[in-house]
Amino acid sequence: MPPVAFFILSCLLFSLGGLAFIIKRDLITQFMAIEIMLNAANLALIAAAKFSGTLDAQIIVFFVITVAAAEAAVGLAIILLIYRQKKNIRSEEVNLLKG
Amino acid sequence: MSAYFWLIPFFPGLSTLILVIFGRWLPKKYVSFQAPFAVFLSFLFGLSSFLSLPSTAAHHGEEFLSKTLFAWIYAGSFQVDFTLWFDPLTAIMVLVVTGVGFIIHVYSIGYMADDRSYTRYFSLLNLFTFAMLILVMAKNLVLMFVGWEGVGLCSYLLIGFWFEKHAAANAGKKAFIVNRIGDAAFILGIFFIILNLKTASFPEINQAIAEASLSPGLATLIALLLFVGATGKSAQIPLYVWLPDAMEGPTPVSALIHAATMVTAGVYMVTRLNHLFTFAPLASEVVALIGALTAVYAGTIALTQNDIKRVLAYSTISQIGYMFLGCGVGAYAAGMFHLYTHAFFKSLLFLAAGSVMHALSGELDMRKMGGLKKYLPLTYPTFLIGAITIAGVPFFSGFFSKDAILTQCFARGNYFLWALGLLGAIITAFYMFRLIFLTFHGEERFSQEVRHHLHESPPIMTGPLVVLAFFSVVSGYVGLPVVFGKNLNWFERFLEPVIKSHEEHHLTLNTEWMLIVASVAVALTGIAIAYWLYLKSPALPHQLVARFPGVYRLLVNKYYVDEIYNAAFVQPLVKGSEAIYYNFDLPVIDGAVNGSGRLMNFGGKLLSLLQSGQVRDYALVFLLGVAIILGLVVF
Amino acid sequence: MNQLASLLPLLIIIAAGLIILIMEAFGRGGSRLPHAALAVVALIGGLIYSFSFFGKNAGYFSGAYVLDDVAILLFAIFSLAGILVVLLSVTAMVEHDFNRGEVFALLLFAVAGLMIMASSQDLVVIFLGLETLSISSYVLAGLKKQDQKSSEAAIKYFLLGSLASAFLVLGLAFIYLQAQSLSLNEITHLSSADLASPVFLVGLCLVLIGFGFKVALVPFHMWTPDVYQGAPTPITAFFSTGPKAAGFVVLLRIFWPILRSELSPSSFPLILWILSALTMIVGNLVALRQKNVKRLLAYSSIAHAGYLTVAILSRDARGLIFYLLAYLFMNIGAFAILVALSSKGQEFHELDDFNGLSLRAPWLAASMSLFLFSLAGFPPTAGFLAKFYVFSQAVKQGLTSLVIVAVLASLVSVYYYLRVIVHMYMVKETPAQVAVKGDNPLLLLIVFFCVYGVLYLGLFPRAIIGLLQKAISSLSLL
Amino acid sequence: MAIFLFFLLAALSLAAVAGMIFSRHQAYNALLLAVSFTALGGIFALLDAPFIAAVQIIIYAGAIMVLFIFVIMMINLREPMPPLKKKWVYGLGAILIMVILVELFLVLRSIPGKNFAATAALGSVRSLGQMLFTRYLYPFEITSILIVAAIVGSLYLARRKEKD
Amino acid sequence: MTFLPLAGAILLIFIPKERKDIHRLFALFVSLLTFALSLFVFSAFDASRPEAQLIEKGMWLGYGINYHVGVDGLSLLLVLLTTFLFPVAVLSGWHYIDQRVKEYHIFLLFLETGILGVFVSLNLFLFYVFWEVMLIPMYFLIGLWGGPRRIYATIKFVLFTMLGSLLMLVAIFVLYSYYYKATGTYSFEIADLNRMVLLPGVQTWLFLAFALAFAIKVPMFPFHTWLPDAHVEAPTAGSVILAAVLLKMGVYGFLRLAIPLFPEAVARFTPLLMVLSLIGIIYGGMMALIQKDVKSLVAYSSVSHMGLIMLALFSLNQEAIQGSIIQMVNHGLSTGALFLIVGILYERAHTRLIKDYGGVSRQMPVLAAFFLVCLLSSLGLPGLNGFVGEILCLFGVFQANKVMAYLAVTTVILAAAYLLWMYQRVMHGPIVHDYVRSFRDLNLREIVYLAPVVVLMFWVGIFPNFFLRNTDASVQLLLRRVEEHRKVFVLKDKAVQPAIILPADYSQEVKQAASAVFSSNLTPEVKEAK
Repeated sequence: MPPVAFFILSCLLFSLGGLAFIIKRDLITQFMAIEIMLNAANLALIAAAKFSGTLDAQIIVFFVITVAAAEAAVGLAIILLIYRQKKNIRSEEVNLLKG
Repeated sequence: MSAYFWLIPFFPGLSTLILVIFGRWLPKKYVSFQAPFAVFLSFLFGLSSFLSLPSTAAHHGEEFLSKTLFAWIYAGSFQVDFTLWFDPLTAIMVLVVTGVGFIIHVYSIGYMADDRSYTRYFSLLNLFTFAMLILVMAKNLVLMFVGWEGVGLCSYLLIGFWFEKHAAANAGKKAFIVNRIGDAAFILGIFFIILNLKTASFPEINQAIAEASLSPGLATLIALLLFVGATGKSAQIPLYVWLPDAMEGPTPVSALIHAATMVTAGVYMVTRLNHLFTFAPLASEVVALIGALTAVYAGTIALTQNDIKRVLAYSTISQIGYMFLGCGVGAYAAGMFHLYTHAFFKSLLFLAAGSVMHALSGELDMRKMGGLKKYLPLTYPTFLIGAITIAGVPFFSGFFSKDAILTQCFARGNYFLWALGLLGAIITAFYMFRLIFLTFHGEERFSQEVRHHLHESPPIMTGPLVVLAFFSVVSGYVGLPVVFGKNLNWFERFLEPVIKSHEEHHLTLNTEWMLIVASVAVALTGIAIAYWLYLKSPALPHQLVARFPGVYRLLVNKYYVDEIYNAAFVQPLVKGSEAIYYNFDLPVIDGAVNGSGRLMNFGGKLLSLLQSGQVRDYALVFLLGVAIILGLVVF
Repeated sequence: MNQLASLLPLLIIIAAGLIILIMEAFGRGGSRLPHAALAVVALIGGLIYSFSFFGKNAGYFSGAYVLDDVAILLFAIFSLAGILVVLLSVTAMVEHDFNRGEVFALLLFAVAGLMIMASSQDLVVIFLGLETLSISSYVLAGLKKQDQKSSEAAIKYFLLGSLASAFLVLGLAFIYLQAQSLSLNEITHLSSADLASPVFLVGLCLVLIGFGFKVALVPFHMWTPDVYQGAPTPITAFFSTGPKAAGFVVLLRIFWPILRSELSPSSFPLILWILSALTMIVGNLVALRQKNVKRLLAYSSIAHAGYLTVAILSRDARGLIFYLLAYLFMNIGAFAILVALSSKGQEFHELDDFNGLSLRAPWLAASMSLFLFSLAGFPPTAGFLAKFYVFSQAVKQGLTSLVIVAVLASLVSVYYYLRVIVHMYMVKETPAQVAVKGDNPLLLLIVFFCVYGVLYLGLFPRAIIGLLQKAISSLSLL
Repeated sequence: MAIFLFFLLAALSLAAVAGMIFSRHQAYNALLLAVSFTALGGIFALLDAPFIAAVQIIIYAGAIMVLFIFVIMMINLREPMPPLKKKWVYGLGAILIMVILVELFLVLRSIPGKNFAATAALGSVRSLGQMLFTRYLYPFEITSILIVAAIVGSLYLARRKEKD
Repeated sequence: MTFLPLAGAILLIFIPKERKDIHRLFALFVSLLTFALSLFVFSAFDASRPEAQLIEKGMWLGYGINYHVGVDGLSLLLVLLTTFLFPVAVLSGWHYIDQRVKEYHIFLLFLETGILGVFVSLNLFLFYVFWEVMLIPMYFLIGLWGGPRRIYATIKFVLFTMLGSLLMLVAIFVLYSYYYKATGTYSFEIADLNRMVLLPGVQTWLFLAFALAFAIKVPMFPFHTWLPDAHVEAPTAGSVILAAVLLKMGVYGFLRLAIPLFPEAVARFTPLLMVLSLIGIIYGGMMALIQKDVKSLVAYSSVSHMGLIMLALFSLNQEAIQGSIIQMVNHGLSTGALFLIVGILYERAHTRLIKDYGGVSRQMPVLAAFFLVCLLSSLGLPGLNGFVGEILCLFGVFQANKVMAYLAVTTVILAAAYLLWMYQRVMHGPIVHDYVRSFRDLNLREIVYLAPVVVLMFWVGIFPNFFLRNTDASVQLLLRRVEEHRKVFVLKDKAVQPAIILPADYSQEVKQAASAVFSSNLTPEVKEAK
């Protein structure tokens, strides 16, 4: 396996995640898209670890997963909050603040 | 006393100060005393200084009375002191100014007696005297310019004395602005002199010219610039237009400022700088030509005017033209001589006219006068003397002075100018007597009401008339022409130290006689025509008007010069300024400023559209940024 | 033990946060003043303690924790911001429905995150600090649970912040790929070939984007106005000062060595140049249109990020830190005034609400004017000197064109700052019922303190400048 | 074998994400996401990161996605989304993503094509644990604050009624 | 002295705002005290020394930023003018300013500090700080107590001025960094920077930035639009200060900074600047002619007058520069006084439109007299102050460029035209509007503040040397400096260095220094020439 394949996959996933963020229209799926992007980045890190033969990157991934978990907790709480107020989670309807 | 000659201008100056500051609380009687008295003091000092002057040219080259009061403006090469001096030329002017001035002050006490701004009037009159004295006593051009502008200011204020009348306010403004045009040129002339001669002081200028440190071309330019200033002040073509309007001022003012003194400042200036003008023959010729043309031109306008003061005003313009003619041909003494005699007879005429107005409750239109001879027993003869003098009837002062100019003209070969002078003389004689006849003779054309109030003026006014009439008659005898004997022209000899000597132009006695006869004839002809037209057959003028309507209209409308100036200069300036203001200043310059602000605002508006409130749009912008930044790195 | 001692400032703050949580858990509600007092004491204590390390410039945990003088100064900025915001929150929390002890805990955690960011030479630690900060911030933005705007601010902040985090992590991966390490110490000692490799550059770009988001550089600024407007005002004050300072210090730590002229990859100065110029221009132009003062200040804070980027670009640590300090006082001061203009869950932050403020509350209006003048960069305020230092250094580094853009942009900013003053002083009072808390002593104290700071920094900053000068010499040691 | 596995897992994860883009139901989305994450975990394992792979599957695909599904169930939206008005946004987004992708690919060209360094058992739990508690002790401790903050925050936000 | 008004302002803050009269009296007292101090400065000033005197110096921020103040011949008169006019300004708003009296006086005193600071600063940084500081109180003065369009006017004023000064700030930075590169030390001291000779190309840009700032302030021709607006809307005291002192700061900037720092660039741009000034003279005059509003008329007349001052300044000769300094004082007095008078009229009629007046002289003879004197002073009547400056300016211009002088002389005519026309329409003619009949003549307070101005007008007009002599030495030094600076370029052939520093006493040593620095770059011809 050439290492570049992993990076290509990572970039593809990252881009798809970005695309999903743009296309999806509910907050929760948009958040999921971000999780995809984070995972893509994780993949790149793991590949880099393998590439360089060092472990540090794996530890970083460990931290990133922790962070992702924490973010998920907070993010979902915020989405719940929004749902309680609006009774939906449509991204477009979160637009009180603009201009 | 003559050591304190420099105090001369400060008497009226101090008086002005007192009147301006405390005038409100001063009783009228006191004012009536103080103002003329100050001028009288100046006169006394002037007289004593005059008497102490070296009486002949023997002292030629010696310093005259001179006093530097303080260093005035010192900046780099521009170094001017506040210096007054007293040389023969100044002496004559000082005596005329204070002498005539005093008489007119006295006259004013009567004339202005009922005016509510009595104090203001006298303070201005004093101020004028002060400024005029500075003008004539200044030892350098810059200080002279102070007086020059000062008298202009007083002229402005006094013309607009009755500022509630639009005409008066307008006339004052016009006088000042027109004068300013001349002054602008005058300033440039001064600059040229200082720049090239490193001095503004008259003796030094003369010396520098004697050393020929000025190229003739430059000298001509300077002389012409200064002369433009003179045309403004002395109401010559093309800047004479303010003087007729200036008659809106009180009549004594017209007499003092617009006849006797201020308007002749130009002549004084040219004479003062006669070295320069002599050095610039071309400029002198221009001076002479303008003088002669003005003499005739203004006379023609005077022919048809019906306003008594305007006739006199045009007559003044015309007479000053004569003075310039004299100066222009090099006969500075003659020019000054005419200035000196003119001061008496013209102020006499004005004061007498004032007396007439006084009698007729302010009426100015000659067509509403007539037959006043019997009502004004003192005014009439004095007026008549004035008219005779100005017309050039022999043995009156005007005759001597005018004849001196014409003779000199002839003697220096300027036959054309001489002819113009003669033409002017005939016109002068005509319109003066037209004035006399229309005013004092013939049928009475004034209304009943006016007749009711008709009265001779009080002695405080007629007194000055008599004095001036006396001087009008005798003042010519200080400068008798050669035909009456050699060395009788004391006036000319007195001025010799001041005036650059040049080769004598001797005419044979016969020629001189012939010239005298010619001018006498001319004067008498003019009078005769006036007599014929206005007393013998009063219908004739109307027929003449009917025959030459175009000419008449041209003359009555003063050649339309005011209108032309208005259309050529004033309106374009105002309209142009408005056009620039509304089409350039507001929309372009101001518009650029406001426009850039609006542009910013518009940019903000566009950018704030991006801020739609949609997370997706924010992400798009985010991605756009990423794309661009990565692109910068990758490519 | 030494390491532990050096961590004490951080530990004090975290411990205080935990204690507050315990107090909240077992407390019986009511006033949260004790919580606030504890927070303030902790912040002050941490600050004082950290200063005992001043001049030592020691690194611990192999560069993961670096208590150099710059870090200590930044601690000072964060602590001051924290203290002021805690006090501001005390004045506003009851009326605005976030009267909870967690607020202080979260604030303290956020401050801890800031400190972690500012005191590290390791990108991993910096990332974790950033996330600590971010997570606390998302919650803080949404503190007003009944307020849709607040929740909206939270979700927007959260979504876009996570997006930026993703880019940041990807960037870390790329950097790691090239450098095999995320320690700045090692990165800066890379060969120039490594530094110039596209992988590394892209990684760096992505990191720049991640932090650029936090400090609100255009075009990663879009969240800023919405979040600033929606978040509770004291929290906004915090957002606009603390994270901005930390973000810039991180950028400084990353780019200070990289932008050394002989090593500088050619495209980086250009990128920073463009970002800086865009940030200044966009921030100021859009601010022109704002009718809400809070939002206006948000845009103004974007613009200020642009000026600060100039300092990054000219490697001017002194100017940067001075600017951050000055910005702290003037911005928190301005937000304190905004806090004063809100009551009972309502915020009176429209421009028209400011009409005639100078008559209703002359002192507040005068202070607000001072803050605005300082933000606009008028002497003799701190804002002027800050701009002065930054711009003069930039010119010295040959960034004249950028400085010209900057001054023109700040000219635009003068317009909208003055507009607020116009409303306070020159427009007649509208009859609307705008309550002003002009008598809250705590608030007045905060305002006074900020006024003092703005003037002190503007007039007699010699001591501070000396301190800064000493501190930045530590940067070159590492 | 490894190549086959890689392509399988890569295709699976990409397909799952693509499916998520086109799917309309949030619960499906979450499930697809879990699939994708699991596949990624497999790839991690391929890359000598067994511990991370395990963490990925347990925490990410397991715990986090459960959280997601839990929230989705709570919300339980039935009504479909109204159609999007600004369709061009998709296009723009796609173009931008493409541009970024191309840029990233261009960068990846410079990665040498050689194989990975052959280090056995790179990601053993033991070595990871050792590093975590020595070199990365400080960041590890930081995560604890992070988690506390997240817990406190989500509790605060998600709690329905205030105590007072 | 500079900070006395500021101290006063700070004290004022603590006086309760209900005590309006105390505020007024106190502000008056402080400004008078400042004036007295400046008189002391005037008397202690040694006219024969060209350099700055009565220096105070202290460290401030370090890095060349010092507190360094003093007066020399260029600034002395302006300082005096400023301190003289502030009590007048305080008095002029005595009753008219009835709202926010306290703030008004605070800002006024604050403004005085700013302006004095600009004039006495010998450190560029300090100069800039004061330059900007002064905007704040002025902003409030116009914005709070101004007319209906005051907000537009005041913002325009501030933004416009800042546009220039911010670019100048950039130029200051550049200058500062050049100095650092040339010497390795930091300095903002104007004296130090003056010793630096920059390459012509560098000078050009820096000069343009400085010139823009100053030209806007002056204001020169295309940058003048803020002036009428600001003047029209400002309260009387604001207009007075604005016209009388603020505009002078621009000229002073040229004199103090732009010309000595960038003589080569000045030489290059002189034609352009002179043409702009000339346009300003005529343009301002023409615009003034047709204004309908008295204040904007006077404002445009300022444009015209300042044009003359600038024209003279760029003639760069002794007469012209001394003339422009004295003319600044004159313009300050006359225009300031005109605004005072307009203010007096406005207080009575609450209108500034010319057509709303007419025949006022009859009701207010004392005012008419004062008005007239000020007017005459403004149009340069000999015997009053305006003449002295005008004639020196014109003469200087005349020396430098005759054609310019010919055109500039038209100002004499135009000024008479627009001022007298305005005077006529306002003061003369019959009384058209009935309310004019109810006008009361000047009260004692108004006379008290107008009279000193008028006395000073006469004083300057009659004894100008009393003031002029103080400027002589400094102007000579300035011109010599410019000359010496430019000499360097004669010796210089495309030097590599962007800047060199001349030794302190370079007038003697300039040649050695220049040859030492540039010896390697000298072309053979130049060497021979030496």
